[in-house]
Amino acid sequence: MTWTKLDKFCLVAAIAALLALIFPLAGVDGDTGKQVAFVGDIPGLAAAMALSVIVGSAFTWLGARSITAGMIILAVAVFGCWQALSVLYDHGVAGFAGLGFWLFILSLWAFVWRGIDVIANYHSLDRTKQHLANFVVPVAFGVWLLFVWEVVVSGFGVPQVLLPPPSMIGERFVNSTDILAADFHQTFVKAVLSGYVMGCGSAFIVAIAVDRVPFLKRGLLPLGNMVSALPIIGVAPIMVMWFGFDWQSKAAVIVIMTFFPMLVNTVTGLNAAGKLEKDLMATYASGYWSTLFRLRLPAAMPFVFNALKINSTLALIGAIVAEFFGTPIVGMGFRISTEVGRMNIDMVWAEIALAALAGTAFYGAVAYIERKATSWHPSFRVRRH
Amino acid sequence: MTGSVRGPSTWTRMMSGQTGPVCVVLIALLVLWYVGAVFMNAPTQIDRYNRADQTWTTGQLIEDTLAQDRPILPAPHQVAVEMYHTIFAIKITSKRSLVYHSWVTLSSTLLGFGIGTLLGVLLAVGIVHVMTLEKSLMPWVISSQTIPILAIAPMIIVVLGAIGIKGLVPKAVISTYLCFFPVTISMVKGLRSPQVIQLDLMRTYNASKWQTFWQLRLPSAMPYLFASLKVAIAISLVGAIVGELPTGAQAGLGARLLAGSYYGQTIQIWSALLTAAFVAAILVVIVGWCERRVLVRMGVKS
Amino acid sequence: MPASKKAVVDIKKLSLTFQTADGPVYALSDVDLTIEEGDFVSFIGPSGCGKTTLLRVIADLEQATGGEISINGVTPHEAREKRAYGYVFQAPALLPWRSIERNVTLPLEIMEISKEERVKRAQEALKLVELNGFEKKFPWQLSGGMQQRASIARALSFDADLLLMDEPFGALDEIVRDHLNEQLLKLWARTNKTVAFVTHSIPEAVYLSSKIVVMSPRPGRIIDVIETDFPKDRTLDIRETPEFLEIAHRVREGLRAGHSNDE
Amino acid sequence: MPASKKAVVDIKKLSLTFQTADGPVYALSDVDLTIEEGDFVSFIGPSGCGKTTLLRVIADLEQATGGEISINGVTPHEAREKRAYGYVFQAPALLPWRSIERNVTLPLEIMEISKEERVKRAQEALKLVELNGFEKKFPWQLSGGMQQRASIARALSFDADLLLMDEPFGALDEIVRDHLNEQLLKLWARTNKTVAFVTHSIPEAVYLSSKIVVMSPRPGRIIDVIETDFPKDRTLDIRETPEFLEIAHRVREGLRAGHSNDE
Amino acid sequence: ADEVTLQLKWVTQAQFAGYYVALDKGFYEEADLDVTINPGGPDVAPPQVIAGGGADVIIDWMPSALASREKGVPLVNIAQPFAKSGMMLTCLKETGIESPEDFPGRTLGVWFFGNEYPFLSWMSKLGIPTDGGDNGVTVLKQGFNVDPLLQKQADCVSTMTYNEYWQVIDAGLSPDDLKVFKYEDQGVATLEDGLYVLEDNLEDPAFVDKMARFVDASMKGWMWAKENPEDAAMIVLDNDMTGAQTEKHQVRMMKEIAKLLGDSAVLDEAAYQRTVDSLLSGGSDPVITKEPEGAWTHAVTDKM
Ligand SMILES: Nc1ncnc2c1ncn2[C@@H]1O[C@H](COP(=O)(O)OP(=O)(O)OP(=O)(O)O)[C@@H](O)[C@H]1O
Ligand SMILES: Nc1ncnc2c1ncn2[C@@H]1O[C@H](COP(=O)(O)OP(=O)(O)OP(=O)(O)O)[C@@H](O)[C@H]1O
Ligand SMILES: Cc1ncc(C[n+]2csc(CCO)c2C)c(N)n1
Ligand SMILES: [Mg+2]
Ligand SMILES: [Mg+2]
Repeated sequence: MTWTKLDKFCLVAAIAALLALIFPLAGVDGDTGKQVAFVGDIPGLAAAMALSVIVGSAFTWLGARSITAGMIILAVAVFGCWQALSVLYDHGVAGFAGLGFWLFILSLWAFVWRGIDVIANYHSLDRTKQHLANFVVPVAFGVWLLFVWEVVVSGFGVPQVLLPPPSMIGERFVNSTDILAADFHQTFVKAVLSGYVMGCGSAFIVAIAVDRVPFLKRGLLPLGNMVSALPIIGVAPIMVMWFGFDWQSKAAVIVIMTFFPMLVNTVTGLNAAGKLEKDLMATYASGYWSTLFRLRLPAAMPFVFNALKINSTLALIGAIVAEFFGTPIVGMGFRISTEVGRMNIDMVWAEIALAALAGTAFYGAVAYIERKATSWHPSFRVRRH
Repeated sequence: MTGSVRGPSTWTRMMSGQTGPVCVVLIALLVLWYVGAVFMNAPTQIDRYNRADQTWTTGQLIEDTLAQDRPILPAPHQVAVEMYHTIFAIKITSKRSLVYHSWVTLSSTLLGFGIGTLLGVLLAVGIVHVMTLEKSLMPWVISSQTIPILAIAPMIIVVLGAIGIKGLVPKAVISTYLCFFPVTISMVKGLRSPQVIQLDLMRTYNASKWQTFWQLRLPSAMPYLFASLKVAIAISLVGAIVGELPTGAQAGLGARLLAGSYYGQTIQIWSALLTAAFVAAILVVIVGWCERRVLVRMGVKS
Repeated sequence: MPASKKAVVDIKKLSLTFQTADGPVYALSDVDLTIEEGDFVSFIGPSGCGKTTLLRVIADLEQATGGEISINGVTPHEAREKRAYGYVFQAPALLPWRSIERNVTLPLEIMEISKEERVKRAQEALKLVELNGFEKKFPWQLSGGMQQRASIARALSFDADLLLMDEPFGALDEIVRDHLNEQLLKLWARTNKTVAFVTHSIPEAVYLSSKIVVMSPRPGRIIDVIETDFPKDRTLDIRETPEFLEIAHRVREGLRAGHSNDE
Repeated sequence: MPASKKAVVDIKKLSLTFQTADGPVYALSDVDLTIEEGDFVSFIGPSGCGKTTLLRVIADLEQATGGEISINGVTPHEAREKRAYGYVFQAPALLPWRSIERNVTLPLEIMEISKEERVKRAQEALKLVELNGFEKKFPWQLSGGMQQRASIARALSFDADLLLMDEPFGALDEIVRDHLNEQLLKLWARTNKTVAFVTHSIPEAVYLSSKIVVMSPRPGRIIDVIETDFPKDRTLDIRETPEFLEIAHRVREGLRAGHSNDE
Repeated sequence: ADEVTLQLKWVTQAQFAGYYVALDKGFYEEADLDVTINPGGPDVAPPQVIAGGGADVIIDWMPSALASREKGVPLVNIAQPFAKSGMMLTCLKETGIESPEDFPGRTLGVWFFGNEYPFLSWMSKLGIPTDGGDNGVTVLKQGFNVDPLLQKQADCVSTMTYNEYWQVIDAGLSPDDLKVFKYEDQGVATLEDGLYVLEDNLEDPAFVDKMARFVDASMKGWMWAKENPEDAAMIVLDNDMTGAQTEKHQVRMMKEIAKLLGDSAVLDEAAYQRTVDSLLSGGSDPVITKEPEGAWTHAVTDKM
């Protein structure tokens, strides 16, 4: 077998794990002047490292292509991650992690990447299996990112007021569900949804009007592009000044933010119908509305959905930022800006996590509807290359 | 000119282009703005009359609403005067010059835009070529944008400051974060835009991945790239401005905006805002110009 | 030519110039042509000579820049508003979000014909082009030839008196093509429709037409109009007759002359 | 068949099934075929019968799901890596941002051939398809037929021993088509290339080939292989020979049989 | 020279004139110090900055500093140039608010971001809930300016004697139109603008010495500024990078600030205890939960 055929990731994993056994696990405690921990004293970790060396070298030669190999590798990685966390917190390595520890993390990284790689390239005709694989890959990747965050923050002893570890954020999240729920209701349900519907809806209607009047199209669109480049930070305080402290001013900011992407996309979409198709409708002497509903709006749908997707993330961000400029004392943006000042950074991150979850779910919902509504579009057909 | 007018008149020609309609719409907006200014400023003005036990006429009211010191909505001419003073009537090295502040913002905008574009393109290349990256990274790229970066910008500044990175770079980092996303998304689309038949063609030549990339994927992606660059440059300006807010009293359009709102000086806010919009427009126009140059070189139908 | 017959399309000194960035493109010049009721006129000529353009002028999809044209005595614009013709484009032009059946019923929907009637007519038209069974499929699930057939069915579904067909059978294999030729002839014989038909195939032109118009390369001019007098209910056998071969020869010569003109 | 001739393409019991959301599509089934060095093989069959698919399998653009195939004794994949063939697609597939000349030199660039050589070869290939003078034009400035010719020139430019051509002349008018047929024959006679050629035109298939493969509708099977023995330097006149007409008749019958099988 | 980085609590304005004067007049240089002053802003939390190593010494309000100390940032007060609080609640007379008894049912604007602690202790001392119920007050997170009052979105807003109050006046209201409640007068004053460092650093005598020189030079700056308010304001203006401040406003601010300054930088233990008691008395949700230990030291001021 030649060098090039060796599985490089597994090789890296094996070598890094081997070196991890040799190099010091942790540094010296500044106060006591003693070495914090030795690999030899922690059987679980030693086992995990040894296992990594064995499995890594085995798959270096065997090659890790099958789904079972991927599963085994991921299982080893999970065990390793668990041991690494336990070393950090149960053996006092947090804040003192040394070269050996980081080498082991590198080894785990190589394993995780190889495992994810295998599953990502998994093809099955069984739809549920394929869906499961497609779901596992990003989740595993995300969990890995969280793990790295946790380990880096704890390992280097980063102050909590700068960046708390995810475990702490998770704990705060679970313990503050009532506050989070109230904030979510204020920001998302009241401000985001209403602003989103008003902004996208009005832009859609204006787009159809603009499309009918070419003069407006030529006059409004270039300005529209300029307005969408306006920094909303500047607009937000003005909206608070005009529409008051409650959700209405946030909805207004969202309307401004979402209006122009929707307008521009819809107008573009209304012109997306091919010349040939328009000619076809002309041969039927089809009227304006008939052509609009039968040809131009369906052809515009991919563009409309594009705007809806962009706006779904913009809307949440807009609401949160607008809350920096004045709110009643509830809401996600309010909480974020207040809790920073109170040094409750874990609460800040819990809100950020909530925002990310809500935003992703919102985006996902729109994308799902898009898939259902425009399944005819070429981008949803099977790609072969 | 005498005799018959040949071809369309100047008026119709102007109106069928873009400048004419834009001007008309602008004028309409201006009128609306004036009307809005009168209506929004009237209550405080009337309050003021009442407090001073002063009688007033409608004409006087209109005049006064358009000349308030701290109007709720400043009149266009007030903003214009302020902009004239801070742009043209003052040395550009002065701290009161908007040109100076624009430059401060612009430098971090451009740095962030550069890094963001590079990052965006690299990510897209990775995602298009490596299935694992597509499946694992792509969902997170989308999720990353649902994090209100604007809300954690102050913390980013502090964290970067803690590891000794100060000045231009933290602001550019925020720009980068905002502007890599549209670039990645469109580039992924663009790099995938070659038709199956074109990819098959390259396969029949047994072209390598890199050859296919340079000869086929990248040229096909050009229109997508430029469309996203226009969004990215505007958004990276927003990022730079956001980055300037937490650093409070330091220079830049963001600092101007903040100082304006801190002291309730709406005229200053609006002129900073309009300047930002102009800078954004100019940047977008420059990108558009580059786009045309590139596309012409690529032989695309004008 | 008996003067009694009604002129469906009447073209006099028609010319059309496209203004493009590289200067004007003379697509048609000085075209004179009369198509009478019940005629089957084929247009044949080198690629880019203006056949499509001529059909588009008749259909009011393009404005002539000179000369006169009338359809059933009115302008093309009025004719279009009266839905005087069915048009089959060179490409299928199916709407990707509609199933095959709903693509075929599209014109009927626009003309506000009742639902049952629509479905009935679509069934008939699809049967004619042998696409029954594919009603619920979407365009991209069909091969190119099938798509083209669907677009023919769509034009037939609403029974216009004038059919404008731009290379409708280009993407089809010979057998299907022969079959559709036959079907088209039958339809023509039965209904006394007027057909204007663009093709690249000389045998097809000769087989189908009552009149063959040979065009020269750009600027498209008519260089020969050949009348045939095969009966309307002709069969494929006539292709072996000397008369057929002679006409085919004449068309070929015309075309060749045009080509050499060109170079 | 003299056993001495080298088999360029050797296909045994080949079958290919597409897995689609609506269930499997059987595109090819049980195809046996040998193409020998210097053969000119035409594939003819109804639309959607798998001609393109078969060519794509030979070119390693599609993986067979059963059976065996070898090109020059190696797998299609290896053959592709050796750049053993030139492929002309059904559509022109020109890169819109390259001038015609640079489109033609694209494969040469990828094969890292020197600049002068590239230009020289492009000149020759463009001359062959009568596109000299259009080197600096961009694809959209050419009519569909001219684009197709440019794509043929591109495939010819790098002088592969095996040519795979998928309906290369579909979009051309008869005169140009005849001309290109002649050119292709000349090239073939001169160079001893092996050609696999898909067409819908029976006369074209008979005129060009040394072997005609007639295919049946889906799932594509070979229903007849007809060998012709016209000389390599045949001219257009042979079309009037009874031998020609007889072969054409046999092909037509084969096609017809396939069609009736279908329904 | 020894390097010192000072993180301000807010943007460059006369509130921090003493430091800018000391820098400008070379007092720091004389003390062999190389001082960098970093302005703050609405979203800059000085405790976070110092915890991240971005500053050696910060200016903060004591409630916020003590709360941060409980959250694990070991801040220690080393000097307290401001003896009095400048916080107040400014109400429109026309709303009919005469005394704190009138608050229930009203809408009050409050600054958050760690600045809300004095208000919260005041309200809990008054026994007024802040949850927006009928017998409580509705609290708004007030933005950067006094617009909510001018536009009658709130009945009262928080103001500083030296800053926002004058913005209200500049907006055309006269002092007669307003009813102000100074925290000092209400007996709920807490210590503002003190200098804080990290506890660990104080173990290093060199650092203590450096801080002693720094506080000393700063106080010199303050005294100079108190004497020359106009010139001090101009120095502040010179250091304002946004170019947004006006001379009139800064001179006025300097004069108001002068009234808050103490005679020395030494922390008054009684005032400290008052602040702590007020914060501890926060009812169900006190700002700090237990008596802080080691949150201040005279080590620095003693060395001056
Ligand atoms: N919109 C247009 N602008 C400019 N030139 C055009 C336009 N449409 C067609 N032409 C030119 O007019 C000429 C006639 O085109 P037309 O499509 O009518 O040809 P055709 O006879 O239908 O050819 P084919 O057999 O290839 O379909 C061509 O040379 C074409 O390039
Ligand atoms: N990627 C694919 N997925 C599913 N089915 C396919 C795919 N490609 C081709 N087919 C089907 O396989 C069959 C053969 O297609 P192919 O393109 O080979 O036909 P063809 O003989 O070339 O037809 P034509 O003469 O119309 O070009 C068709 O029925 C087609 O619908
Ligand atoms: C968001 C925000 N927070 C606080 C203040 C008030 N403020 C003005 S000066 C000052 C004192 C700083 O030492 C404070 C707290 C504000 N206006 N906006
Ligand atoms: Mg045409
Ligand atoms: Mg095919």
